[in-house]
Formats: sequence, structure tokens, C-alpha cells
Amino acid sequence: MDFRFTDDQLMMAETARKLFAATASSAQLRAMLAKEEARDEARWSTIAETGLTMILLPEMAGGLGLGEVDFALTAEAAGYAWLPEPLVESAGIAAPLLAAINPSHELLSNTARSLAIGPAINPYVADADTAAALLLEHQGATYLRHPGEVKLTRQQSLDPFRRLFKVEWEPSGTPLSRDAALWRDALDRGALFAAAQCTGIAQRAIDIAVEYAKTREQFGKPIGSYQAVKHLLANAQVAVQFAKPVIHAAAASCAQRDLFSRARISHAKIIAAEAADLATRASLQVHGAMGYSWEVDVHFLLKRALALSATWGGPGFHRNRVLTRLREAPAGPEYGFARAGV
Amino acid sequence: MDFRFTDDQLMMAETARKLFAATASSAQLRAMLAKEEARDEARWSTIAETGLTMILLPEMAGGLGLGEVDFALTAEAAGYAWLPEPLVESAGIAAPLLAAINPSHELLSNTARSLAIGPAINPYVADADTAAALLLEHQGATYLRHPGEVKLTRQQSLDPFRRLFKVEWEPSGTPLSRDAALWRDALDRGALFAAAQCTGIAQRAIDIAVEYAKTREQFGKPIGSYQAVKHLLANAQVAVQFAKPVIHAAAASCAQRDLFSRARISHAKIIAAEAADLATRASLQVHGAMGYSWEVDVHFLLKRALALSATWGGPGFHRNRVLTRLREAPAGPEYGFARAGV
Amino acid sequence: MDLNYTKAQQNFRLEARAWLTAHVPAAPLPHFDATREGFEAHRAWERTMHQGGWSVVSWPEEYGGRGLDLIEWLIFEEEYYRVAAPGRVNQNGICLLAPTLMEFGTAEQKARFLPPMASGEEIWAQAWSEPQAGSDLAHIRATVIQDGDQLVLNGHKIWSSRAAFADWGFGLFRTPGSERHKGMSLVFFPLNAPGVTVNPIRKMDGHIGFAELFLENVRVPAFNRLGDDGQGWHICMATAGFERGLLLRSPARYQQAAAKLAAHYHAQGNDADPALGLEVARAWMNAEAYMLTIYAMSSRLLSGGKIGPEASTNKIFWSELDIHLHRTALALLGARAELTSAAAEAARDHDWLDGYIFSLAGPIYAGSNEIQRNIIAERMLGLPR
Amino acid sequence: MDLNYTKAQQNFRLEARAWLTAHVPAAPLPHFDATREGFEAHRAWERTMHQGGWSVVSWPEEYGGRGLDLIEWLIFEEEYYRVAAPGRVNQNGICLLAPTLMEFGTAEQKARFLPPMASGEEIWAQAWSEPQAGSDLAHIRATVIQDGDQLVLNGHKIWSSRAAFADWGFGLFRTPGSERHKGMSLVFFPLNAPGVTVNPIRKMDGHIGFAELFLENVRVPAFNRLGDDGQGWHICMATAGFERGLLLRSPARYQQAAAKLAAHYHAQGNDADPALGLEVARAWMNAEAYMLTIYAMSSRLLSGGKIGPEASTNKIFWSELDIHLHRTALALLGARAELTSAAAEAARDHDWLDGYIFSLAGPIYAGSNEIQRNIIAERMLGLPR
Repeated sequence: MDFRFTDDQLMMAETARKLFAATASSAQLRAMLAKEEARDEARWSTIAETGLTMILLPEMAGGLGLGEVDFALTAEAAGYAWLPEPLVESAGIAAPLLAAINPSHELLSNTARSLAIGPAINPYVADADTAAALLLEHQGATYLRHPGEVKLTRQQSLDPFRRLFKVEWEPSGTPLSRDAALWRDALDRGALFAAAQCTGIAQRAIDIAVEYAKTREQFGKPIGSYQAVKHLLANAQVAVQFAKPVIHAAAASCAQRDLFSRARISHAKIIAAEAADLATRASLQVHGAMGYSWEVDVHFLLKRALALSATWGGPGFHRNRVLTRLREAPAGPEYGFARAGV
Repeated sequence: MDFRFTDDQLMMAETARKLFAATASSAQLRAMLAKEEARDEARWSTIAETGLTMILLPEMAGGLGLGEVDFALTAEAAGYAWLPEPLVESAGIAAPLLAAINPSHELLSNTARSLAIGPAINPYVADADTAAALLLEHQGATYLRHPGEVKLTRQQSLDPFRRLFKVEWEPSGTPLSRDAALWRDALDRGALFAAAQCTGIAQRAIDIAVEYAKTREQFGKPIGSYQAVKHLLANAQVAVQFAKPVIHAAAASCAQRDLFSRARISHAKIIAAEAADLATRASLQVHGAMGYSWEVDVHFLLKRALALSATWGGPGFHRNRVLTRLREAPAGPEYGFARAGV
Repeated sequence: MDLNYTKAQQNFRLEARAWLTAHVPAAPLPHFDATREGFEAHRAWERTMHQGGWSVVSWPEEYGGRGLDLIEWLIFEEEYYRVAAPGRVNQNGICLLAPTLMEFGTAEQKARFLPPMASGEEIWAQAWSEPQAGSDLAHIRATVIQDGDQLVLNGHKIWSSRAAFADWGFGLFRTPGSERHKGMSLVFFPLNAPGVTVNPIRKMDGHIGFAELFLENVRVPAFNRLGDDGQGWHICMATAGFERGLLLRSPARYQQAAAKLAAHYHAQGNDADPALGLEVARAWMNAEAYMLTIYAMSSRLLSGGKIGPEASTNKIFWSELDIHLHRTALALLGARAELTSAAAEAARDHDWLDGYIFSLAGPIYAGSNEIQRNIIAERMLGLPR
Repeated sequence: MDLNYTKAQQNFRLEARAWLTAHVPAAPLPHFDATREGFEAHRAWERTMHQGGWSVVSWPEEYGGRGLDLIEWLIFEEEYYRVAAPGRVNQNGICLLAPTLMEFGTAEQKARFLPPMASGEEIWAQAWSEPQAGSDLAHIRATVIQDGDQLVLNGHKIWSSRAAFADWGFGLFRTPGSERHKGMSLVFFPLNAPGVTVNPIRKMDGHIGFAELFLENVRVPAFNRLGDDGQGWHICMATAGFERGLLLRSPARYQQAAAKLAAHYHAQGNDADPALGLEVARAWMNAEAYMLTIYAMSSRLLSGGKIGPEASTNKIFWSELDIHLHRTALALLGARAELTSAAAEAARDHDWLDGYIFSLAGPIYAGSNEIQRNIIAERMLGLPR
């Protein structure tokens, strides 16, 4: 029993954080938005070169063969930076799904290409037009389509960096796989990494609010010296503190693929989305009218948090998974980590 | 359309408040508790002499022939004083039920006697042993029993002033009435006046916390000057402010006996119980360890609020009545007071 | 206590309903904060309202109103929201400035400013905040100097609602050297006056909505000062009372949204998350509680009462219920909640997402909820400052 | 990261389980705060635990412990709560004072005080607060004067948990004339020493639980001071860290209650209010989140980390989850929730009502949650004081 990250894991996370800080600053993202670019090719190339897209790919697919814990830390960093590129959905969910079907699939050979993913639980597919291919679910089977083979209709998300599409297609021909378990795994990873992004978003929202509250003065004092502001941000920080270990434990047990691991993932998804909601709204309130303007970053965080909370299963879906675990398997202090109570 | 109380209503409420302040102070109630008395006969006599037990009785039963609005204000004052005697259940619910069956019933002639009431929705009957009679519900019919005719088993409530009994009895013989509508009315009045008591409780809890916060000092300042304390109590006061008009409107429309009036009563019950919970817990927190001790009154208020919130229908029961009204009848700005939208 | 409408009130409701049904535009107007076109479409609607005699129902007849009392005003608002009529682009003028103007203005000022306000000919923006003075309004620095029969204005205002497209602004200015609550004046100025620069500010929803104003030696007639020199703070606090207290947010607005929400929930039938029933019931109860509280307060005001610090309880209650109501709607929409109204598959029956984003500003503007809680604690409960 | 127990950890769990199963009293003991009998029954249980070698598992072997690490301590606690073993009457000593004593005490002090603490022979009460010093602990006035090799204590302590029946107290005293954080000493004193008056205080649940202590020229050996003269504040803050941070509330306590709650909810089947499913799931998630966070923190401490201000996040989290969990249970019980355990028809499987009342003290003691939020804001987030 050891809840610490390895040095390798910490180093990888630090690499991701630094890369995003250097290439995906607020100014850089705003400039990209002004140019109406779908993605920043230079940043995406750097991400691929650094190996972040290969964390979850098995070694026989040319990947690093690492696990969900490693990727969760990267997803957290991506949330912190509110990264526009589809790193999480492509490298964290779609590529591992394809690799599970065929680790030698040629689409996996070029790590700079992205894959889009369309599970039954999400009504829209993100970044479908710029993807090399779409992996689509139909009755548990996996179909592969190129963007040109399907009808894509852009659906505007409130998050200006989220590029959603309605995908119209026919599940004709032989699917890549008929194994529905693959989509349960994809949903688990989707929910898990959405949760990880949410804690990153939450922490960023708190950090920028703290910076603002230290300098903005009202009634002759920095607003951060008022208890109302302190307690608002302290509560948000508490929510983050108690979400992170849940995400890390959920990542560590993700491969179990059972009632217990799925309840943990659902737990992580619910509370991380709540932490992001709490923190972004607290940050908005602390920023006052300033926070309500487009010029301050808080709205980007708030919008991303809102979008992620309903993607890969909303609170109701995940709450049902938690209640199912509680109904169908024993609970109590001896079942914290041990499925058999030992 | 006039939402103001009449001078008579205000005067009656003021009479009740003054009477309770003079005869049911904290010291008086604590002394009564120390003597393990079921009720203070002197206080109860004064209450009866003042006419408070006759508000809802029709004039042909020797009563004042007033309405639920009048009694709601008295119930609010009883909550504020956390009155131990069964004024609300006897004079507010049981007596009107009996009067609706037979306004000349001899039990109504002596207003100093109390009646106990056992609706199906409440598992226990309050003050059953000291009552002149019990009105009991069985399949919508009304049975009258004297305490000596049933088996009473005391059930200890956390509220030391609440005297609950399990009542074992047989619904044999001819009931007083088979009209089930009488019990729906009783439930409405029970919920409405429980709500009114709750706002009284809430206001008392706020008032004593304010007094304490003005004088108690920590870190060289009265604790009431800290935002954390201010905002806690301000939120409680907001809850009270927005519960009272709902109770008053529910009382005013109680006689409608329809989907609309019942939803209003349920609304009042839900939010008044929440206001009492919020205010008593805020008061406890403001009092610190002092509030957790028996010597400070806040725990009496907290306990009464807890008991009332689950009596005459808990939040789930009343929420369902609200949702039923929303499902079965139109809603919207034109239906605030007007059932037909005009 | 009599919670039934009189026959006259019922007739008035039916009259308003008939007129609105006949005149409210069939399709929603483009947003007044998004484009000049949207703004002017709303101005045209104000004109139509005025022609029908419905633009300022609670004003005296001499200024274009019907002299209605608060209860009738609430009935009118109920009918207005019932048909989802357009947002009131001149709300800053009609609801905030006009009551102040009627209380503190001279007969000449009322005659000059109220009629074009009622007709929508002149649309008003507020100009309270400054970069260093948000919640702490006594900290404003913009100045006014009297020069003969003219006033010279200088300063930097921000978060001025509607100012991007409006015609007039009203704001607080201080005599140079004065401090805190003293030496302030409430002054009106045309937004196209020489020396006024209007820089639109984008809100988080992408719309413009407010603006930053730079005033450099802007000259207006001394006639444009409301009340006496130095009376500005007192007058402004009266306005803040109206704003927070009663006129800013009609209960009908939330009753209409809550009814839509309940219909949406019940339409989902067994597919609905039962836990959301809790929130739907809550949203409706909140809207009703707000309505009942405003009716109770209006009855009290009709018999001569004044709005005191309970205005602050209103502000907190409507701003929080609005957020809750829209959050619940988004939860019902699930993964489609994030779609903007521009998306093909966005929810059509109600602009829940726009409403949610708008609601998030509620705890901030018109005096942040933190400030309102201080006011409640200090002025209603008597806790020490 | 490896979230599987080692074989050795599994074996330890089974050993603890076997011993506890064999020794835990079949019927619940009477409450230790209610009567002397209850208190002594719990002392006897401490003795039984000690004889089995289970009373202080995380202490060094020389003082009666097993030298277990934090993970093993958590496992032991899981087994302890799994069988609903009796509350620990000497918790103030074992969990709060002992870690401080081990860090700051001399070898002689440890040898004198730890073994009888481990065996339950000496049961400890804390004596921090004073009537004028609750959250503001630096404001205490009780004094200590050195007189040769003796200390003379004077003052008035209040809210001393367990003091009504306990043997020893530990508390903060200051050199006369010293101020705020300076000049304080942490001193131990027998509660039956001449000059000590113990006035029990009834809690809101009717039990005694804490006491008010009056000390009049109470003489104890100078040996009874922990650390040097004036080091008291520093030492006390270390204790506060333990108290809030890790040792005061085992995650297992909440995991056990949450599992009971879930079973209770599911046993109601279709009769259960579906909206309560939300709260049941929440209660379990809270307990698990607390458990995972404590395991993560313990792993970090095992490799040399220190508890910092995140101790305050723990305090807030467990105190709030405890209230929520018990409120949910009361909601499930409905109109029977108000029955005390003395009532014939009270819920038998778990003392939900007692637990709720106890939980209400959580945001108050061990440093109020308001103070904890200040600490988080100032020391974790760096906001100005």
C-alpha cells in the first residue's frame, strides 16, 4: 500500500505542466481564438513529440505502456491550461480503444494524428473534423470512419475552444470489434480523465482568484483579507483537496474493470465536476464584474467545467453507478481497497 | 388584493407573544422541566382564558370563528417561545376537526381541556395522556377515545418538552365520522401550523445568536463583527423573510382545500422547516461550545425544529404534493393567486 | 388579508393580456446587447408599448403612464412575462432612474427627461462603478466642477450597462477634494457629448452589454444635476433601494421560467432523474416565495411603508434562485446543456444556457451579495460594523 | 502508486479482526460521558485492549505499543469500527497528548506518563479553553508560577472533554504578565489535586461530557511541564495539528456509518424517497474521499512529509461529512428520527440521533471551522491576514 506517485510519474506530470504553461498561456489561447484556428499545429506537434500522446499506448503499438495514473496527471495539467487540443479524448480514450482492438493499427503509427471518439453516451463528437478517424459506437460494436465518410454538423458549445459535431452515419459493414466491454472501458477512461481535467480547472480558478484578491482593494483593504472571500476560496480548495485522491485512486484501480473500480471512477467524476463548478463560480464572484468580462480568464474555466460535467455521463448516471455498487456489494471500512474485505 | 394583516390579527398575535414572553420564559420552562411536569396548568389556564384556544372554533361552538391566518400568527409566537403545552395541536388541529363533525360536542365546551390528535401520517400522538380525549384516524374515519380506553406507551423525543405516545387501540364501534376529507384538512392545518412554529423557532434562534454575537469577544472584537458570523446569520434571516409570506398566503388560502392551496401549505412546511434548521444550526455555530451546552437555549430550539420537520409530513411527502400540483395544473405568472389564471 | 384580485384588477389583467397578445412580436427580437440592430429593435418595441400606453404603467399619467399602484404593476409584469415579451432595453431609465427622478427632480427636469424615456426616444445607461470603486461606491473619483451654468465632468466609469448603444448616462461625480459620501452629485450626460469615449466591454457570453466610459471635460447644463450639489450619495442610495428592492426583478420573470422548467421535467416522464424532481420543486417554490414576499412588501408600501434593509434580502434571494433555476434546467438538458442558441440542436423552448450565464452576474451587480449580507447583518440584525 | 495491501498488512488485519471478534463486548457499553459506571466500563475495555496489546498500536513497543506505521494504524482502525467496538475514553491522551509527549517529552516524562495512559490506568482530559478564550487560544489567562521544583497553577478552564470523570488534565498556562503566544507552558495536573474543582457541564444531549475546572494554587512538580518554560504555544500547535489533521477522526468511523446508511436505504426498497438516494450516495462518497485522502496523506508522512495547513481541510471535511451523513439517516427515519435511544421504538441498528447531535459539535471543537477556513486561506492560499 503506497499512495505516492513514482518519480517518473511526477516528472511526466511536470513535463506536461511546463509544456502547457509555455505553449498554452492565456495570451496564446486567445490569439488562437482570434484567428479562428481549430488547433495550434505547433503546440500539438510539441505535445506529440514530448510523448504525451503515447502514455497509454502499449509498447507493441510504439507507446510508453504506462497506466491511467500517469495519464490522469497529464489530464489534470491539461485542465489547468484549458487546453483546446484533443489530447485527452484522442490519446487518453480513443487511441487505447483502438489499440485494444488492434495494437498494430496503422492509425496508431503517427502519434501526431488525432482520433475522435463517439460513444453512445455523448450526443456529440469533439474535434471530429480534424481527426484522422472517428471511432463510433453502435450497439456495443466499434466502427471506424474517416471524417469524409460521415456527415458532420457543427454544434456550437458555450466553450469557444470546444468543437462539437453531430455525426450522422450508418453502421454498415463489418465493425472493427463487437466487444461491448471496450466501450465500458472507454467510458471509464472518459469519465476519469474528465474528472482529472476538472480538478485542474478548479485549481486554476482558485489560483487566479487568489492572485486577484491579493491586489484588488475595496474599502481600503485587499479583498482577500475579508472573511467572505477567504472562506469562499477555502471551501473551493477543500473540494479540490478531497477530489484529487479519489481521482488518483480511481486511476490506480481503473484496470480492475469491476463494480468497485467503476464506482470509484463515478465518484471521481461527480466530485471533480462539483469542485470545478464550485471553484469557477467562487472565482467569478471574487473577480466581481471583472470576472464577468471576456477579458479575464475565469469564464473559459467556468465554461469548460460546465461542458465536462455533462460529458461522459452526467451526475445522475454516475450516481446510479455508485448506488448500484452499494446495493450489489458489501461496503464498510474493510472494503476501502479490498474487494474481499481483506 | 391586500397582503396586510388586520389590526385585530396584529393585536391577537401581540397578545400571544406577550403572554408567552411573560409566562413561558426560558427560566420558567427550565423550572417546569426540573419539576418533570407534563404541563404548566397556570400557563395553560391563562392561554385558554385569553381566548387563544378558541380562535378557530366556530361561533356556534362558542369560539371566535376566526381563520387560519389568525391562528398561524399565534403558532408562530408559540414556536418563538418553544411552548410546551399542546396549544397548536389541540386548538389548531384537533378542536376544529371535532367542531367540523359536531360543533356542539361537549368536549368543546370547556376550552381549558386539551384534545390530542392521531392522524395516520404521524406514528405517535403528542400529549395523549393529559388530553381529555384523542381523535384518531383509521382508514379516513374519525374515532374518539379517552386516554384510559387506549394503551399509551411513552416514546422519548429528543425534545424534552415533547411528550409522545404510541397509541394502541381498536377501531371498533361507530366512528364519529367517516368523512376522510376531514383528515386531509387536519393534515393541512397540522403542516401549516408546524410551519408557522418553525419560523418562530428560527427567528428566536437568530435573535439569541445576535445578542450573543454582540457581546462575546474573540481576538479583541465582538464575534458579530466578523463576516463569517454576519453572513451566517444574514442567510438565516433571509430564509425566515421568505418563509413567512408563504405561510401567511398558505393560511389565507387554506380553506380552498384544492391542489393549489395544498401545494402552498406543503411549500410553507418545507421551507419553514429548512429555515428553522438553518437558523438553529447557525445559532449553535455562533454560540460555539456555549451553544452546545444545556445551559444555553439554542438546543431546545434545534430539537423542536428537528421534531417538527418530520411531523405532519416530512419533506418528501410535501415535495410530492408540490410536484403533483405542477403536474396536474398549469403554472406560471398568471397562476400566482388565480386558479383560473385571471 | 385578502389574497383575491378585485374585479378591477382582473379586468386590468385581461386588458393587458389582450393588448400584449395582439402586439408582442411573434419571433424573439435579437439581443439588445449583441448588436445595434437588436438594440434598435428593442427601442422600436418600447415605442410600440408607449403608443399603446403600456411602457411605464406605474408612472403618473402626465409623463406617459397610467398611475397604477404596485399591485397593478405586478399584474402587468405577470402578463408581460406570461407571453415572454421582449426584455426592456430602457430598464435602467424606467425602473432605476425614473423613481429617483420623480422623488428628487424639479418639475422642469421631469418634464424634460421622463417623456422621451417613456417613449424609448432616449435610452439610458447607468454609470456608477469605476475601476477602483465597485462594491465600495463611496470610493469614486470622477469629478464634477460647476462652471457658470454648466457642469464639467471628468473621470473613468466602467461596467455601464447598455452604454454601448444607449443615448444617455447617469452617474455619480464628486467635487474635487471631497471624500467618501460627501460632495457627490448625480449628473446626466449624453453619451454622444464631446469628450465622452465609449469603449464597449465584452461579457463572458460574448455580448457587449456594458462599456467603459472616459469623460474628458464633458460639459452639460447644470440643469442635468439631480438634487443639490453634494446630495448625490443620498439620492444614489435611494436608487439602490429601488434597484435591489423591488423594481429590478419582477417575480413573474422567475414564475414563468419555473413553470417552463416544471413542464420540461414532467415531459421527460420516467426518463427524468428523480433526484431532479427535488430541484424542480425547489425552483418553483423559490419563484413563488419571491412573488409572495414582493406582494406582501407591496401591500405594506401601498399603506405608506418604506423599503429598508429588507431590500437586501430580496437581492440575495432573487439572484440565488435565478442561478438555481437555470442550473436545474441545465441538469435536465444533460449533455446538450452546453450548446449555445446558435447550435442547431440547442433547446428551443427557453434560452436556458443564456439565462444561466446571465444569472451568474446576479450575485455581483447591484451591490454584491457579500455587501448585501453585511447590510442585513448590520442594519436588520444590529450586529456591529 | 500501489493501492493493494501487502501480505503482511493483510495478515495484520486478520489478526486484529480475530482478536476484536473474540473480545469486543457483545452489548454496547453505557456512554462514558453519561455516568461514572459508563466511564469505568470503558476504562475496563482499555485495560482489556492493553492486555491484548491493542490499546496503542502505533506507539513504540517500550510504552505498550506495537510500533505500527500509519497505514497499519488505519487498518487497525478499520477493523475496530467494523465491529463497532467501544468509543475510546482515553482518546485525549492516546491520540492528542501522546504524540506531543513523544516529540517534546523527556525520557523520564515518557516513562512516567505513557504506560499508565496505554493501560487506561490514567485517563486524560484536555484543558485548553477558557471562558474568554475559545477560538482565540492565545487569549488564555490561567497562570503558572515556578516555586522551587514546583509549579503553582491558577485559573479557570472550560469545555474540558472527559474532565468530569478523568484522572489527569493537560492544559496551557502562562507566566503572569506574558502576552499572546509568549510565556506559555503545557502542564499536566491530577484532577483530584488539592485546589482543583471540577464542575461538570451538561451537553445538549443531556450527558455530562465536559467540565469547567477551577484551579486555585494547585501545586504540581515542575516535572509536569512539557518542554521548556514558554514553549507551550509551539507544543500546543503541534497537538492541534495532530488533533485536526489525522488522528482525531478515523475514516473507518464514517465508512462504517455510511455502509449502514446505504443498507438502510436499500432495505426500504421502493418505499424510499428517491431524492434521498442522492444523499446516501453522497454520504458514502464523502466517507471514501476522506479515507482516500487520509491514506494519501499517510503515505506522504511515511516518507518524511509533515502535516501542514491541510490539516485544516481535514477538519472541515470530516466535520461536515459527519453532519451530512447523520442528517441523511434522520431523513430516512422520517417521523421516528426524533426518538432517543431510550424510546421503545427507536432505531436499533445505529444510534443515528445520538450521532447527529454529536456531529453538530464537529464544526465547533478542535478549532472552529471558521478558524480553519482562515488558516486555509492564509497559510495554504497565501491570502492576506
